[in-house]
Parts: sequence; C-alpha cells; structure tokens
Amino acid sequence: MTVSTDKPHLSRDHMLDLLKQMVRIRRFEDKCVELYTQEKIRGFMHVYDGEEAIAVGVIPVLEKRDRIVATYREHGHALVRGVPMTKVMAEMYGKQEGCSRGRGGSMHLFDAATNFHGGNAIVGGGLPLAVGLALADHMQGNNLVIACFFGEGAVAEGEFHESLNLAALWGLPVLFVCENNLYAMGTALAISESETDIQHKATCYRIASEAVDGMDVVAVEAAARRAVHAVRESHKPYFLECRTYRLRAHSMFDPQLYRDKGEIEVWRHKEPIVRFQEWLQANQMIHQDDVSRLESEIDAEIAEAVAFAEAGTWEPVEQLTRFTYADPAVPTGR
Amino acid sequence: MSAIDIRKVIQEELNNIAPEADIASVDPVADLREAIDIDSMDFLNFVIAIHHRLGVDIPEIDYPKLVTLDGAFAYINGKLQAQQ
Amino acid sequence: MQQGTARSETTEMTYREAVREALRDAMKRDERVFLMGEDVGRYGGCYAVSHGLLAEFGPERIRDTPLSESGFTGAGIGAAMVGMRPIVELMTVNFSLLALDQILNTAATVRHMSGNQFGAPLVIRMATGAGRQLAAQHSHSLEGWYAHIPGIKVLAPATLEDARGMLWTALQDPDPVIIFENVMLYNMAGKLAANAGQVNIDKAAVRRSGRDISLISYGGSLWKTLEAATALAAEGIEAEVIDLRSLRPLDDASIMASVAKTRRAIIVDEGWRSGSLAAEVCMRIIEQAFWFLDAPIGRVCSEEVPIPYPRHLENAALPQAPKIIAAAKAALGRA
Amino acid sequence: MADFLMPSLGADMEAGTLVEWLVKPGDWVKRGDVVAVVETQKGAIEIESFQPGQVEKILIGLNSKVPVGTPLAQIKTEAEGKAAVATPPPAPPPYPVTPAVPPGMVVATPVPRPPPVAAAAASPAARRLAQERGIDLSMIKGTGPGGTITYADVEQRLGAAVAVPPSEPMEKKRAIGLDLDAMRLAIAAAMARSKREIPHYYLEHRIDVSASEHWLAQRNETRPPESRLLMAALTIKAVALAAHRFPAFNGFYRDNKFESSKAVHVGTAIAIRGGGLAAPALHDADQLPLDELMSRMRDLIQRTRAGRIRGSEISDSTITVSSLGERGVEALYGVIYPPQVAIVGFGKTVTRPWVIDGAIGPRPVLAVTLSADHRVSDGHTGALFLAEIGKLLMEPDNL
Repeated sequence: MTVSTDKPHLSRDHMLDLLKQMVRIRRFEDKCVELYTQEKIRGFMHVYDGEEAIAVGVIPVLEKRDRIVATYREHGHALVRGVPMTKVMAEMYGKQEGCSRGRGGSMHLFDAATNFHGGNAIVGGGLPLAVGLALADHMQGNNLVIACFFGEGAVAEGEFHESLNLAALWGLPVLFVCENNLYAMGTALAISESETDIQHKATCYRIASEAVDGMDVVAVEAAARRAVHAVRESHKPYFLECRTYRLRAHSMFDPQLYRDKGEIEVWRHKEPIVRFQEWLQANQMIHQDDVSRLESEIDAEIAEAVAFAEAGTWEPVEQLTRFTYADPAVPTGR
Repeated sequence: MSAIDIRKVIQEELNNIAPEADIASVDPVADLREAIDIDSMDFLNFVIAIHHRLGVDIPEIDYPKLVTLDGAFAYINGKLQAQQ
Repeated sequence: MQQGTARSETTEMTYREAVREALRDAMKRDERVFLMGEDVGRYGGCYAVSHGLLAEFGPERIRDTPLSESGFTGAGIGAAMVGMRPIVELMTVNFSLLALDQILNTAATVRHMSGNQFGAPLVIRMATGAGRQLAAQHSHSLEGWYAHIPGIKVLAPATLEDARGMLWTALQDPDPVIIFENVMLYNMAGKLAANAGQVNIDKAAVRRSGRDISLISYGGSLWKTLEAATALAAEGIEAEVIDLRSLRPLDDASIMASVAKTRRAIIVDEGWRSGSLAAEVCMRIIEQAFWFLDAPIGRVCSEEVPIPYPRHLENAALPQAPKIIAAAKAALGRA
Repeated sequence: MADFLMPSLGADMEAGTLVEWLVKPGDWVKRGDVVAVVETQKGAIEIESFQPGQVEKILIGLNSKVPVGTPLAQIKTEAEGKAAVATPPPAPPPYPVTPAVPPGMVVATPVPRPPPVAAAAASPAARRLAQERGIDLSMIKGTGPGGTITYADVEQRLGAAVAVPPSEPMEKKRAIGLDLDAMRLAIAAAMARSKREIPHYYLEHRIDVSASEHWLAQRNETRPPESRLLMAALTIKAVALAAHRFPAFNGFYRDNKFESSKAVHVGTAIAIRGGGLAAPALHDADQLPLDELMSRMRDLIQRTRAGRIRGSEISDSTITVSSLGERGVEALYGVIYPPQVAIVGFGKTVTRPWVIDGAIGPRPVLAVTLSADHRVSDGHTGALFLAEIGKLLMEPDNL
C-alpha cells in the first residue's frame, strides 16, 4: 500500500483505501479487546481506537526501505506498514508463529522484512534508537527516512530532548511523529508539561515542525507528504505533532478515573472513521455497499488471523535461552 | 582491664584445661593442682594461654605464686598494672 | 611513543596506552568502528585514553557527545543494529546507570525479544572501581550488576595484554560486550610484547599456581590478590591466583579445576557482598565442586557502605591484601 | 443461546464484582454495547457485550464477586431470536489451559554428578569427622551419590555410638567424642592379656636429676611460655635414645616371636580427665630435637584429651613410658602394653639425702623403673638399659 508522494490524490480508490485501513485497525483492536477478556491475550495491551488516522496518514507515505520505530501502542502501525495480520495476532497469543517468535507480545512487535524496528515498552525508549538508525543511514548514505512514533508523554523523558538535540545537531533524517492524545496514561497533558504546545518544543532544537489535526486522515496525509519530502531532501529531522484522542482506556485495566464520560462522547463524534465516512458519503465518494464490502473483507481477514493464532504452537521450552546470544548457525534477521 | 575481666580470663582458661571441674566453686586459696587435678603440662598450657590472651609473661620461678586462684589473680593484676 | 620504538620484542607501556593502542588498531582495521562518548574527542578522554585519536581519525569517528548517556548509548545500539560497530565510552560505571535502560531493555534484550530479527554488536567501555577518593557517587563497582544480565558479555581486563587484546575480539562478537577498566589500573606500567594483539575473552587465567588455596579475583582486585599470595608464600602457604577475565560468561571449568585441586577458595570482589559476583562464584563452586570442599568458601568484598571520601576510610572499605591474607588463613584453619 | 461471561480485564485480575446491570431480560444488545459495570481492585469498569442478540436471562445477582469466566447472563443470538431454533454458535474452542509454567519449563538443575572418585570424594562434614576420629577415608566405601563418602558412612565405620556429634558446642562434660566406657573395656582386655601372656620382671634405678633440673631452669628462663620445655620431654628422649641402643626393649612380640623395631615410637601414657588412659605414640622420638619432641607431645596430649588421636598413633608404639608427675608416688611399676615388650615408669622427683664425693647433701632424686618381657630380655640387659637412661638424664646436653 504505497502512495505516490508528489501531489495529494483525492481519487476514489485512494479514499476508499484510507477508510479501509482505518476500519481494519479499529476492528482488529476490537477483536483483540474481546480476546483479551477471554484470556487469549495476556500481559499489557494498548489499543489504537481514535488515533487510526495518524498511522494510516503517515506510514503509506514512507518507502519500503525507510525504517519505523514505534511504541507499545503499535498494532495499527504494524498493520498499516504491512506486517501480516496473522503474524501480529499469533504474536498477541504468544505463539511461535508470531512476528517476534511469540516472545514479544502486544508491546514488542518486530519485523525485519518491513524494517519495523519494534514496539518499545519504555516511554521515550524508541527515540534514541531512531536517532541511531538515522546515524547509521547518515554514515551509509542511503538517504532513508526514519519515522519515530511516540506519545506526548515521552516529551517529559530526558531521552526525548537528548534525541531531538542529537538529530538536529548531527543532521539526521528522523521524522518525529508525536501522537498527542492528551493523556499520558492517567496524566492529562496540562498537568505534566509546562509548555503544552508540543510542536513548539521542537523549535528549541531548530527542528522544522508542524501540528496537524490528527483526527483528519487527509490532513495528516498531506502533512506527512510535506514532512517526508523535507526530511528526504534536507537530511534534517522534521517534527510532526498530530493532535488526537484515544477513545478507549490507556490499557485494558484502566477505569479511566482521570477523565469523564462526557469528554469521551464529545470526541466520539470527532473520531477519524466517523468523520471521514460521513464526509465521503456527503460527497457521494462512496456508497453503503462499498462500506459493507470492505467491512466483510476485513472481518474475513480477522477471522483468518484468529484461526491462524489459535492453530499456532507454543515454542518448546528447551529453546528458552536460544537467541539470548547470537547463534552462529542462524543469521540475524530470521 | 578490670578485676572482673581478669578473674573471668583465669576461669575460662582453667575451664579449657579442666572442662569437667567447677572452677567457680574452687576455694580461692586452695592449691589448684590438687583441687582440679592439673599436671605440669596443664599448668604450662595455662601459662601459655595467659601470655597469649593478656600479654603477661610468667617466668618459671614465679610459677609457685600462681598455684591458687587468688595468687594467680594478684600476680597477673600486678603485672598488668605495672604495664599501664 | 607508539611508533618507531626499537624492534625489541617488548615495549614499556601503561595500561592506558595499551587501551589506546587497541582503539587505534580497531579503528584502522575496520571503518565500521567509531568511538562515541563524553569528552572522548577534543578533551582526549576523561582518563586520557583517547588522547590524540581525534587528530588521527577526525570528528566523524571520534564523536564527542552531549551529556546524554541514555541518548548516545541508545544511539550506539541503534547504529550497531544496522551495520555499524560503535565503541561507546560511558565515562564511568557511575554514569552508566543513566544508560542502564538502553543497555538492559534494548541492547541485551533485542535479539531474544525480536525472535532473532535484530542484534546489537557494539562494545561499551566504562571505567570502574574506587580508590581515588571520589566518594560514594563516583566510586561504584557494579560489574556484578551487568554480569547478571543475559544477552550481554562482560569483561574485566586486569593486565596490559588483556587491555590491549580484548577490544578487537569483543568488536567481532555479534552481541553487546561491556569492558570494565578499573580506574586504578590506567597508570599501571609494564612490558607489553611489541606484536601484542587479540586475546580470547571467555577463559579465566591462572596468574599464580599453588596447591593450598584458590584465590579467585578480577580487574583491579587481582593485583591485591597477587600481593596477598606473595605474603602467604612467605608463610609456607602456596596460593593459586585465578584471574576471571570474563565475568559473563564465567569460566566455570577453570574455577572448578583449581578448587578441586586446592579444596579451598576465597573470592575477592570489589562489589558489595550481597548479591555480588562473588556470591555467584561461591554458589557455582558449591553446585559443581561441593564434594571437594574442605573449608567454607570465603569472600573478601567491599564493606557494604557507600564508598567514603577520606583515604583511610576508603581503604578500609575496599578489599585489601591483609583482609585477603586473613581470609586465606581462616580457610586453612591457621590463626 | 450464548453465555455472557465475566471478562478478564487485566493481566492480574482473577475475579470481579458485578455492581450494576444496564440491561434486563428482553433487551436487545449489539456488539460493543455496555451491558454491566464490574468493580475491580482498580475501580469500576464498564463491560461490553461482544455478542449481538436478546438478553434471555440474568444469572448473577448484584454485588456478587465471581471469578473470571463465570457466566453472568444468557443472550439469545439474533438468528435464534427470529427463526427456528438454530444450533447455538459453537462454544469457543476450549481455551488450551496454558499451564502456569509451560511443561518442562522448570528445568530441574541436574544434581551435580560428582567427579569420578579419583581421590576419595567425601563431603566436607565426612572429612571433618574422619580427620577428628583418625579414620582413613580410603578404607571407607561411600554410599553417597556416585560412591561419595558421607558423614553417615564415617559414623558407621566408627562403630561405637558417637557420644556427642562433634559439631555440638563443647559444654561442661567429659572429653567430647570419647566413649570412656568403651575405653575402659579396651584397657581391661589389654591388661588382662598382658598379665596372662607376658612374664614380667621388674627393675628400679634411682637418679640424681639436679643437672637436668638446672639445665631446664636455665634454658627456660629466657624463653616465652610457648617454647619452654618440661622434664617429661627429657625423660622421653632419654628412654628413646636408650631404646635405640638396647633393641630388646623396642619392638613387638607376635606369633611367638619377637621382632625388634628399627624405629623408636614411644607410647606416652596420658591420663584422660575423668578416668581413662591412652598411650599414643610419639613417632621417631629418638630423632626428634627436644623442642620438636616437646611441641609434638603437647599436641598429642591435647588431641588425646579431645578424643582426636589418629589410628596410627594408637597402634605404632614400640615401647611405652608412663609418668605420674609431681603428685604421684615415688615409683611405679607399669603393665606392658601387648604386643610391646617393655614399659618404663618415672615416679615423683623427691629431695633426698645423697652422697657426693663422700659428703651427704640434698639432691632431687627420681626413681626410674622397668617392666620387661622375660621371654625377650633378662635382668642383666634391663639393668644396663636403665643405667643408660640414668646417665643420659645426668648429661642433658646429650639429649
């Protein structure tokens, strides 16, 4: 699912594809929540409901050779990037057919084939990593773009500032994408940051920056085109703040004491799928049968993924310590 | 070193030599060799122990002064005071 | 002092110069290698190890970093993940705590966690140990912490040969390797073979053979242990001194071979006793050589106290030769 | 009909308390509708139905705490609701109960196979007991893993019940580790055999020991206690040197013949506090310098009284010396320890009137006695033997 980066396409196929990608994430996350309540998925799980427009708007603009670093809320990013839904679901089950051999789980999806350098459970942990990937590219001259996704919570981490400074100081091709969903777990932005205009923080490091309505997939895509183009040409980092909102709890076990239901309802009407679908229907770009067709295609893909995971196998315990260190017989990357 | 400490050391060392004897109830002026059946080797070990623990050297000619509990205490106490 | 010395088979050198030689050698032989750390370039290194390297290799490969330990260590890990062979210098183990998250949660873990999708073949060097009256925050000896972590290897070069030879071998390793250089050794001078080069990094070494007791140590403490062994010999006690060299993985075979012969062991470790590397070595001896033991295994570690600033207190807190001698005699049942 | 189950909402949630129903039987629900509120340790959480259909029956009352997976209500699926009874949707496949620990996860660390028994592998405790009781480990067959010798093996080898396990701290009691009753039986047997089999003859010789006493006092004067000598050391050395010159008193009478011994191992009779006697050997006493002999004797006495004599020390003596010290009697006539052939006794040193160069003066006089086996030697050589001991004691420099 790559999109030409020169001028914004508003073709019907492209619009339908954007809608399908967002609905695909939403329904996948919905199934994951169901499976979690049935104890099929364990550990921590953070779903992407409400923020789909960012992954769907940004990731397709990247090229196959570019690299992505994400966070523990990375199911959507992995799916849009092209990590097979079967392997993602199997990973959620902990089966060895999963994309990280079942060893990572929801927060640690890795895929070398798509240069998906993983989820990361440490807030801000991915930023220095992305800088490193960009440093290597800087030295190897492959003119890549390294997209680094993180929540607004990460800006409080030293690593955020260290990474932005390093990227700006050494001129490294990092596209910093901040998914500002207003809440760092239970802490609203206003009570965790002196300067709540996140995008402004980037200017302190002389990094070109922009803020965009994260609920508008078309706006996000347009901003992403500008950003990726800028990074590719200038070899300098670019900071894209996407203002969004998460409809579900931070994670499964979160009674959301920190926000009231009214606020959630307000955002439910502004969420990306509802807005985009209503806009498309208002402009006769799509019809109800288009929607039901793409929904049934998605449900079939999800059913197949669940079946694949259910049929998956447990890694034999004798292999517990395997790959703690490199195995000379097995090259890295498989 | 206090008087009590000195008597405690003497009692402990005699106890090492004659474990089954009840040193505490021995008449302080009685001849230890009779009271708790110690021979010349035992007495030499006692003298060695006192030298080791308290740094007091007891020449052979002074041995007779230490054959009773009181005698031993007086002799050792005197030597320690002199060293202070 | 490096080039042009007469072709005698050995050159007089300090431990610091041996490490510098190792860096120069690695940088010349592999262009993927670059050095990154605080003050390694213009300043020439906090312990003057990288002095002169900036002029020789330029700012791209001798990279001064801001005080962002987590940042540049993570960057080193990231660069190693995709083809570079960085040498990250964390000035001392004390500052490595800021980078421990990157070292543990990414470097040590990524290969296993990603199902072998990614590795992190970098080398992290850090100074360690006390003895310079730098007080509590700058005197840690936490080799044991790192030796606890599966996924990384941990080395402690105590001799000039190891300071010179371990780096290149470590750089060839596909997994992260941490090299601890004890601060008290930098000034240690000695003779090094002119053609000294690569050494193995997984075997312990018998620095002094003996039959009465095994004194097992590493890094800075090795020299205090040898001093103790010499003193013991004067009293007719023949101590065998084992230099662990690799703290992870531990060379069990060499340890057990020695203990099976002497039947007694004392471990000398500058870490704090509780949960220390010494504790681990003791437990392995009990697990593998229990039937040969003739005396309880002894340990000589730092006193469990933040290292104090005054010299006499610092010395009292650290393992010293007299403590080692006393422990050895106790194990031999001699006053 | 599908069951609506208590959902698992967190990695560490085992149960939930249903605090509010938002639907009642007959209500229609779609996927994602919130149907109830559950109280957990983290607070109240709205739970949604993933099963569209009509609420058939509420199974659980309010405020009842139930484990995860408990059916809370029954929902008639849409199809069922509208048409003939359709087969209920297949119950989700039984969730493979992941064992808390996947099978075989706990890899039992193998019991370390002890190395092949090159040296006698024995547990530290076994070694200590064997060393204390003078037992030779290589004589014991180990029953521990891999034939390794355990504490019990050594204990078993000792036979007699060990009075007190050596690890117990020493309280006020007779010498630890020594079974005095067993010892009394052993002495009785030896003495009876000696009297039965050995034709003893007895000799006595009195010696002026002023020279030795003066030599001792002068020598000890400048020495710390640790390196001082006792008269006992001189007497034993004298007997040893004499036994070396008169082999008829130094050896074993076995199988009806006498074998003299080149080596002189002097059995030193040691009284054990609270009764009991042992005469462990001072090996090669004739070749030991006095200081060495003294320190070995001290060690031997201390170990004997602690019950820690080696097997070899008990059986090796070639001649025995017995002394009752200062408070004994003037002369003692010992009973020979079979298979030895002689025992020399030293009485108490007594100040007696003594004739020197025709004049009488007080002199410290010591009675030396000999009990010897008349099958091996006779009075004449016995007398020469005693005279030699006397001469040596009067010229201490030769000791």
